[in-house]
Amino acid sequence: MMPYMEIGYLIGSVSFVLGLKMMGQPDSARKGNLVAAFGMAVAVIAALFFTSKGFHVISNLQYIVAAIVAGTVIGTLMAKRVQMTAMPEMVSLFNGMGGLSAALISIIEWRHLLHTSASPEAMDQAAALPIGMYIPIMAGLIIGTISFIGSIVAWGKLNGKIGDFRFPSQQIINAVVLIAILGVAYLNYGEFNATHSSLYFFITIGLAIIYGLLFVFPIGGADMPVVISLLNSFTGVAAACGGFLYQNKVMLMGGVLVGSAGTILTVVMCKAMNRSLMNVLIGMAGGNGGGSTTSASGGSVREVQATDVAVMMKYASKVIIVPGYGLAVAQAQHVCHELENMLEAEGVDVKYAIHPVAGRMPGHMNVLLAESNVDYDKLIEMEHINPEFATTDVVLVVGANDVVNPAAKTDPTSPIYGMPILDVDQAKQIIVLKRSMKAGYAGIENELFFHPKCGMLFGDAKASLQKLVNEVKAL
Amino acid sequence: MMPYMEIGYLIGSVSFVLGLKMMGQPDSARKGNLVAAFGMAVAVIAALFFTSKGFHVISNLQYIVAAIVAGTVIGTLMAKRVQMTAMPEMVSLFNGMGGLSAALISIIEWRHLLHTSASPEAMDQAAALPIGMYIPIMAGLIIGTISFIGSIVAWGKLNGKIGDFRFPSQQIINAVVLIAILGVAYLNYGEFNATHSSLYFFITIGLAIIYGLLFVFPIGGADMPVVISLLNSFTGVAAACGGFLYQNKVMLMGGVLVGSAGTILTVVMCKAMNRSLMNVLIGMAGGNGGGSTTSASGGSVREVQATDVAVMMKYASKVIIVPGYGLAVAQAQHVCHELENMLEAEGVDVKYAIHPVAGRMPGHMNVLLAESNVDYDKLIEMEHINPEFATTDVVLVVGANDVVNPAAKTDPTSPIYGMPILDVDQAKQIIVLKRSMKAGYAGIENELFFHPKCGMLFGDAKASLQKLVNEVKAL
Amino acid sequence: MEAFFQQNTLNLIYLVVLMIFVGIELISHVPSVLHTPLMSGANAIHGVVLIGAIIVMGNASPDDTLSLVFGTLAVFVGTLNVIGGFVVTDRMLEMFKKKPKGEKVS
Amino acid sequence: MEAFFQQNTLNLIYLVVLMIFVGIELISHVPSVLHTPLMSGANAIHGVVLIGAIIVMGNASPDDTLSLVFGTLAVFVGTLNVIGGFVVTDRMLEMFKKKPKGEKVS
Ligand SMILES: NC(=O)c1ccc[n+]([C@@H]2O[C@H](COP(=O)([O-])OP(=O)(O)OC[C@H]3O[C@@H](n4cnc5c(N)ncnc54)[C@H](OP(=O)(O)O)[C@@H]3O)[C@@H](O)[C@H]2O)c1
Ligand SMILES: NC(=O)c1ccc[n+]([C@@H]2O[C@H](COP(=O)([O-])OP(=O)(O)OC[C@H]3O[C@@H](n4cnc5c(N)ncnc54)[C@H](OP(=O)(O)O)[C@@H]3O)[C@@H](O)[C@H]2O)c1
Repeated sequence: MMPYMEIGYLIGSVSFVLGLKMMGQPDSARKGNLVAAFGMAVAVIAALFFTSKGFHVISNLQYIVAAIVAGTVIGTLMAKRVQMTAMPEMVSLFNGMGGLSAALISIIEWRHLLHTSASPEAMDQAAALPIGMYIPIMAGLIIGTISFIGSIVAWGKLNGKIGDFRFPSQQIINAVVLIAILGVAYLNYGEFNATHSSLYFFITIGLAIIYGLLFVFPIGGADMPVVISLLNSFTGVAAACGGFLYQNKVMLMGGVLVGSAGTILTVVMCKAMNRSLMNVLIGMAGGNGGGSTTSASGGSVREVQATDVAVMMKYASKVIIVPGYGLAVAQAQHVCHELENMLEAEGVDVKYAIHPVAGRMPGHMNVLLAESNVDYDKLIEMEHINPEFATTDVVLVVGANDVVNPAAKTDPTSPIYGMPILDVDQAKQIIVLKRSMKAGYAGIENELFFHPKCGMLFGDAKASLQKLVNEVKAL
Repeated sequence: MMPYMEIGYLIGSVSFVLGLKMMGQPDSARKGNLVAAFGMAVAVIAALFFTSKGFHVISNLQYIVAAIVAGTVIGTLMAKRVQMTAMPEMVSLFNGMGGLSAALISIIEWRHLLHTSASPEAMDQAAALPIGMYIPIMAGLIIGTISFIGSIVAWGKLNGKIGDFRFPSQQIINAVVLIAILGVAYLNYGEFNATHSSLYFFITIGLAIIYGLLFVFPIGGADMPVVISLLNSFTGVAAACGGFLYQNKVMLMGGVLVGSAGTILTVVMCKAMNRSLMNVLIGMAGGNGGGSTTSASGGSVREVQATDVAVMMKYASKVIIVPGYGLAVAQAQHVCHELENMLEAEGVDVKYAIHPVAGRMPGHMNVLLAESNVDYDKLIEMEHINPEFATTDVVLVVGANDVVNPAAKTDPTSPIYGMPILDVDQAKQIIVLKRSMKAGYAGIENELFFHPKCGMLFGDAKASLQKLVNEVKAL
Repeated sequence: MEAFFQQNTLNLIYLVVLMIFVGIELISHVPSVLHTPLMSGANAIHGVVLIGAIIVMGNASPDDTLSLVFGTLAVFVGTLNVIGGFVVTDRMLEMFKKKPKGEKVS
Repeated sequence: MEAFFQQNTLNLIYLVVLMIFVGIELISHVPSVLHTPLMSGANAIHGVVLIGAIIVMGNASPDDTLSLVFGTLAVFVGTLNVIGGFVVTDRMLEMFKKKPKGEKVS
């Protein structure tokens, strides 16, 4: 006979790698996702209906199928329903589910281990707990739990249910908890005995939960994408533990793949906003500091009216819109697209300047604007658009702040110093749509707003854009 | 005890991957080579002194060590002695040695197989030849032999000992031979029997040798780098077969790694000179066709004197030297560097324009000029130098032809159409140093030589450059 | 330590090491707009833990209720991870479909 | 076919597949000036066949002359491949040492 199960797992593993590879190129990305999904399906079928011995329907199939069906239905609904802008939350939630699954597996396997070791014939050498199984079980438990709890907290933070919460010397406390976890897990092994060791076991779980909370609580909501990516790789490792436990290759491959890819991805993300992973983890995101209307260097802001801006733009020959986090908050992408169309109709050349880390997740602006059917060719990446500002009449900055903050170039002391920015100050006129003088994600003041060329149109982005649309119509 | 051997092999495998990765970046390339070498040393030691059972000196150590020592000494000498420009030959030769080694292993293992199967107790089920061993043995034998013979031929071609040699319908013949090999190998398996099957075995070897010859003979000498890279991956596969045979991971890893990396490398190389691997293999390199002194479009060439060129250059403010295959043939790199220095002394800004496939191997020009200690910063890659030609007074084309052939841009029918070239025709003056009007590697005429801006200084590159040096001195 | 180095464990170690390399190589050359979809895709892939949940269920004796309950739950949440993950990723990538080539993004 | 799919053979298949990926990924992003050194480096690596030659020698019974002769030869040429390969590569790469950064080449 042929080991169909093994082959199924092989196919699964390969399609994971292949899929992830394809996901790395814009053109094949979507297909890649399907490839990976296909591989997953094959692996699941292999697990359900085959053993290395050949065809054999797994026991308790009814429960399993029921759970899978339920999961499929609910999962699909959740994923389909979710708002584009709430995607990161979703990802975080699903990631947590994976962690939970890993933790549950470990718990069951642990009880299993107890019983087998407790069985009479094993009693005499009860202390001999197979470390080859113990390590993966505990590792899966701990990592899975942390990633579960962490993801839930991250999810809560992203949809605003949970706020940031810092406490003195958190690093030390976290470190202590981590060590405690390992210590207890070790005791649990040393003192192994079919009856009371379970106590240590539960302590381990408890500590893991606490660590999960402490780990994510202090981190600024804006850094969640990074954290999720990290927890993502955690879950990968947790799955890999299962792979070791069952000597199951597809779990191992998939888990490790995500573990390593996720870690790199986390690092790359941090680089893109030019923060160190360390800073992110110890929660050093500058929370929104209040702003003033006169700059350190004593300039003052010029407030403008929608009418003037409308005129300005209607008679401009080239307008560049710089979308930022505020556009997402205000859900102003549709009205923004409307404005763009009207200007185009007036013969104005309108483009969007996409900064790699505008918004709160990489590609946030692409996703957002694509949702309102903005033509993809109008979304220009930073390095390609920067040269064009010099020839631009009006730059409309919609809810963006840090990504247009000259301090990144001029002020070495600034937290965002070194981050590449959009050179909007090259343009003839700059109009900024935001609600107040408040700082952005980096929590720092923005000299640009005090620039003579720059006019502020205060108010919610959506409202302001709507005004502009009406004014342009009116003219 | 710990399975030191296994660990040694693991270290070996990992350092291979790591080493190759580092070799991919200019900065870490050299270290990477050392890392790989280190891994190899570890693996060899593991093989010599350990088994999965623990420490155990291998039998016949004296012979092995003797062979290793001899190989080390001779190998080092050969590698150290060889001329920079003869490196590809060397590589080819060493590659062949690897193939031979693989083939020899298979031969021995085969005899071994015969004896064990011939042994009385095995006699009754003599036909039951373990396919798990048979396949790797034969594969190793066939591939190893082909790669050995092929490499030797390639080596001979590169140092001119062997000329190209084409024969009608070679593809068909090659295909037939290949099929024959597989057929005989199959018979050899079917008819297995401790005594006479060896006949088929030897036929297989014979056919493999023939294939090796037929495979490389028709291919143009200039395409050898590509062929060597291909044979290189063959040897990798041959080594991998050994890995399967002995279930030895380090052999498997190393072999497969080279097998896949080598194949990709081959493809990439072909791309770089925009030829398809197919064309290369069926020997479609346009052999040097004779040239004429009047172009198809009826222009005629302008011959110039060293004196004039010397003046031109001495009073130029910017000179770009375009080295090509001819520079290598003439071994003119040193005198070329001398000329450069003199011009620099005169305050002329001198640079080298490096085309990715100038010469006969990628990086040929870098290697060549670096040998004569040209400052690395003066070697400018094509994409960076092309914009500079417009501001250049004199371009000195030294033994280059195809890489400056405008046909690649203008003439869709040309074999090199589509290959990126150096835009020398942007410069104020073009001087070409070559011996005749003969074509280059692609065997096609070069309109450039008939360009009004272009002057030809005929003669061996070294001689011509020497003249120029003297003239510049004289002035 | 010994136990750790059993033959088949060693095999797994090889796989792990190689897979780590693969993961790193695959990600290091990716345009930043694809970071989020990639994260989401990877997230779906580690849903492979579902296989483990299925195996657990397979081993659970029908009278061991607690294992069955936990196991079923594990399968359920595992499936959520897989399905949800892939669907969300697909929706994200849908956004990129209008792209003609690949330049602007990279 | 079955025999081909024995457990440990399967392990090797996993390794092979992954290694192929690694090889491809490693090479696809390499500047063209490094092609020749890379080829040469890879050439040295497949000298690992030397290990096989050593194993053969280890199994050869001291009275089986032919095996010994061939085996010794195999070890010898294998070593040539390894040593020669690495030394040549090193010499080639020596050429790149004067490079300050990595831009111009890529
Ligand atoms: N893209 C990523 O992967 C990622 C992930 C995490 C963090 N980040 C960071 O996030 C920042 C992104 O920069 P950004 O310029 O896009 O955003 P930002 O710097 O955070 O600024 C957003 C601005 O939008 C304004 N705003 C908020 N709600 C608004 C509304 N309803 N209507 C109008 N304006 C509104 C806010 O000012 P008011 O309150 O005065 O209105 C705020 O100053 C960067 O610092 C980046 O490093 C990025
Ligand atoms: N780099 C690679 O990896 C690689 C590998 C294989 C093939 N190729 C191909 O090789 C070609 C390289 O282009 P290329 O311009 O460097 O070389 P080329 O096109 O082959 O032209 C070389 C020229 O140098 C002249 N020459 C030869 N010996 C000379 C001497 N002693 N003194 C002066 N001139 C001499 C020859 O003309 P005379 O005979 O009239 O002197 C010939 O026209 C490309 O077509 C490329 O595709 C490249």
